[in-house]
Amino acid sequence: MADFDLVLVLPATALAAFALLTLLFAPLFRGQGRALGGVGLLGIAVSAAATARLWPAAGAGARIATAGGMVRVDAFGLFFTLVLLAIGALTVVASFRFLEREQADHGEFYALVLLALAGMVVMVQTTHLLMVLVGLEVFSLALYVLTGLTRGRARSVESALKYFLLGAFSSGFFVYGLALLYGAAGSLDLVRIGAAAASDPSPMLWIGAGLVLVGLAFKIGVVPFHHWIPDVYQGAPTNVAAFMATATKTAAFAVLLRFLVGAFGPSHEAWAPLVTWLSILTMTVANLVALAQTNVKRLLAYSSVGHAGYLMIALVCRPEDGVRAILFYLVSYAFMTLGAFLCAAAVGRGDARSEPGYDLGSWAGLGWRRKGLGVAMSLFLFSLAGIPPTAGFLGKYVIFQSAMRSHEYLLAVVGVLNAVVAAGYYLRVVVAIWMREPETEEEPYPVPVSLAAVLVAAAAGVLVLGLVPGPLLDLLGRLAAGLV
Amino acid sequence: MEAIAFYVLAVLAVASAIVVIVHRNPVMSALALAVNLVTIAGFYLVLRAQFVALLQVIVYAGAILVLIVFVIMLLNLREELKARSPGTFQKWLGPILALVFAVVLGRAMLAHAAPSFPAPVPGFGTAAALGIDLFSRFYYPFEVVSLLLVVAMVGAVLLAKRRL
Amino acid sequence: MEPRLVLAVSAVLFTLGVLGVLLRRGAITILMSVELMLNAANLAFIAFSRQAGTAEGQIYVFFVMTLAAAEAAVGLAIVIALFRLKGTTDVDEVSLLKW
Amino acid sequence: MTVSDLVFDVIVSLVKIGAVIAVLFTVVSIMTWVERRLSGLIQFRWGPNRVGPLGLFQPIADGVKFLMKEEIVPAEAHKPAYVLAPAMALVPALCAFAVIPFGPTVEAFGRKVPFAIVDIDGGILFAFAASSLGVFAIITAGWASRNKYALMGGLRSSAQMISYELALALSVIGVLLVSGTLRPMAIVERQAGWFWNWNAFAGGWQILGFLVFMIAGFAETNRAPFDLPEAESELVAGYHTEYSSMKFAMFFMSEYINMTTSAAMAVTLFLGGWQLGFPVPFSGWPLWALQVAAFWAKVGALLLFFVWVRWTLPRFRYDHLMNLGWKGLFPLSLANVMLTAVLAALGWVRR
Repeated sequence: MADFDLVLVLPATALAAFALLTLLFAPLFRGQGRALGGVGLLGIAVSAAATARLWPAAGAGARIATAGGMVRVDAFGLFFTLVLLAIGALTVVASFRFLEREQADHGEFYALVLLALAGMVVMVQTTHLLMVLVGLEVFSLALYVLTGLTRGRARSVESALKYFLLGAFSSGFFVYGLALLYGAAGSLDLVRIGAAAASDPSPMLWIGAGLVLVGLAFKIGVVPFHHWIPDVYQGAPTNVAAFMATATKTAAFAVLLRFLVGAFGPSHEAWAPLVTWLSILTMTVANLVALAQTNVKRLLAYSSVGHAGYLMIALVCRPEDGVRAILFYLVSYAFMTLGAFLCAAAVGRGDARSEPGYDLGSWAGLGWRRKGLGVAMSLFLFSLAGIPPTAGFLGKYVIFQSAMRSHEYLLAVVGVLNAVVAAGYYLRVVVAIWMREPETEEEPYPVPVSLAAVLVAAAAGVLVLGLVPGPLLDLLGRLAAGLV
Repeated sequence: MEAIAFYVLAVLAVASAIVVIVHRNPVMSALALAVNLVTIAGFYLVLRAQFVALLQVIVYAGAILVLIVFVIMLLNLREELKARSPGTFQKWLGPILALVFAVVLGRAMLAHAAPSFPAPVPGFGTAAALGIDLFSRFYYPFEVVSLLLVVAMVGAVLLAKRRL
Repeated sequence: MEPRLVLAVSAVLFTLGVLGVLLRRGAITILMSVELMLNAANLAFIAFSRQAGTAEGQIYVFFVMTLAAAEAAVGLAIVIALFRLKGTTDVDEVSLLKW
Repeated sequence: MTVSDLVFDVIVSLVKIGAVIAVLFTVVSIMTWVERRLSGLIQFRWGPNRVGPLGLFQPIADGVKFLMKEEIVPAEAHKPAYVLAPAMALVPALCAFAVIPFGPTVEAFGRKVPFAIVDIDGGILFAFAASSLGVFAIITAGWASRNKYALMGGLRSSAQMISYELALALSVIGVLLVSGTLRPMAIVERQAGWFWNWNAFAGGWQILGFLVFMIAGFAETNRAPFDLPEAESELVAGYHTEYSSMKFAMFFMSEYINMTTSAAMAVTLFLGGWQLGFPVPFSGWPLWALQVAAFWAKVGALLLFFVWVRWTLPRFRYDHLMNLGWKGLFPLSLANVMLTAVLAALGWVRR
């Protein structure tokens, strides 16, 4: 273990250690989940500090391999780590009161969120597919469990089962893909795989890569593999859905970038048409189906599938533009989607049988009764629809711009058309919030302080990225180099 | 000798796998899976990966499958009443696509296979060889995989324990 | 004994596993079919490991086994939780799962 | 490898397999007699004393009875599984013994012949692998009988065996740590010399491991005080309620064989295997014979201990049993692993 350096792996290790601490304290704080949430938050802070400490070296372009080549510390991975940690911190804080309301105030929730984050961090800070597999499974298993966290509610457990069965199925593909890649390249290191793809691309290598992509596409929710997303996001507790929708997609896109743009970058022509069509299919199907949704959670789920489609546009573009576009879009997507789901969490009330409050009808006139919430939700929806001056607008702009620069005109046109269609269903919710008469006399829930703070933070993120995107875009431009 | 063992194993493995996916009764499926797992261990033995073969029996047959069978019996699952409800995709398109996939996959893999296995390196497949590799090159994933077990443990308790 | 035969068996087992997932309705049977898929992958790993003469492929198998065990534990826990609520594990009886 | 080598190997293996199976079945039949005589002694009864002197021919009479009895297959039973289950119990029980060395490796006809059916690298794991398959027989039997007592017995039994297998396997890790090998023959060879060199004593300081192994061994073999799966008062006869005649006999035999195997494992791992425990001034075949005898004597002593415990201690309650396994033995064996690792790191263990 000569090459082992704890400092370099501290971001993931700190998360794991604090997750275990949370578990250790769980019996002492039965029924006071918030205390454990505090421990979890501390863990995320420590991990973020450890990441920040590595940043100066890696930010200067260093690419450090450690732990037998299993961990790669570079600016790309560290950036993703920070994004994931931010999502995690917001989720944890937002869950303090929400879990109490859902009567699922188990301290283990925070441990599982931390473990999931640890898995994702492991996954983005490596160029070895074995680590990707392990990280992927850690967070997937944690999410299966979190989906079924409100285990007294049939919908929650059913969606957990669906998520699990499809997830296990897709990981079967992923593992088989790894076996083929190992057979073809003699290693699971992306550097070696990339070399094999460039020098002697056998059919087995392609099929292996394809199977790995199926596994990743499932996690992201690309269209033929998106079946689970609406049901699972709707069935899962809303805070978990928020976490899933943002963190999973972020982590999976990091791997997708390293895999496709990094290792298989030289053979761009081979996979670009496939990704192009998948992207078109994903955007179009998701946005058309979303038009018919009346449940806000389901609507947001389809919206997240649609956004995966936009992100895939940039995957086909030239890496120097595309990677930057994807990274920027992911950050803004994280803020707006997290915010939108958490607004839904503030309104919805899940009881044992059904989930009232997620139906569009119960949002009618909400803006006049809970003004702050109405404004926040409208902001997030505007951003999701891509209306200036929000982050969502700039994100889409950067993506379409990179498509134009790479001469991917078809994708750009389809993307813009889709954005127009999508604006329809987002605005429908906004209309309901402000312009319709309330259907019930029932007073909506008060918004707890912790949740309000998270919403303010997310809204600030959306606005800041929309108004002053320059610094971040400059920074991201430098991360595109050296994915593997 | 090895060739005979191999053919017997191949037939057994495929046959038991078919029983797993067609038998209506989950218990019989599970027992067929047990046979399948043991034949896979047999393959490992023939391929000289002795240590993995033993692990296969202990972990898969001895732990995972026992757990599955245990749950089947705990829930007292009976036979599935009818075949899967007829969605055209599931019933016809799925199998056809799977067949096409199998042919493509098989061809690609066969094209890549060496004509014969090289003579095994001394120490190949022993616990010592694996242990040295595992703890010199793969110690970090080995540590991370323990998180997987923690998640599984916490998750199983959280979901299945009668009273939390 | 030739490598191609081992790989052929692996491919067949994998396909059977996929078919099992597509055709069966019992949650546990689907889980067992996924185990078939993972086993097929393991067999391929071992075959390639033998072909290369190194222990690397066998180590991957070690990890896949751990993964399978963890997956089975969580999956069965979900199945039990669902059975408590609905009294069935039949995928078709679960409204969300009519795929 | 020449043809003559192959022929020699095959013949030697067959002889060893035959000998071991013969010995095992003899031990089983003797044990049925010993068990009842000893229980009689403990409970101030006579035990069987009619067939032959001291009732010594009782096992034969029992055997004849088993063969003559009518086979009953319950009408509702799942026939193939019901018929297969007893065989599934017996075969792994016999297999597990294959790796246990019952004597040293000797020179015969110019070749090295180990006194073990096979002498392989991962032998210890093999024994565990084989014994872990035994659970299926019990589950299958319980399920196939379509009888609620049998099903309950099967469920309990499998839960118990899975739980205790953990402690059992972990308790062995200490021995593996000090031995540095998974080959049973090598583990035994390391315990040469005086008996304090045995792993349970100064050879490895594995007394805690030995204790856990023995207790878990009782549970693994479903013996009292852990015989809940067949607790007559609540479950009739557990998983084999519906079994009769030869099929019952096979379960019965496999239980005794499992008991013998776990005693033999304990002897091999902790009590010096075939080592005498003291130096003797001669070598050659008299030594081998003595060593083989020493092995069986140790196994016999442990078997007597098994019987003694069964008739002395009352049965555990089910939740107590699970608690003991998970909260008692499992942490203990973990502690043992850590302790041993520390001892090994400090160099206090003879390597």
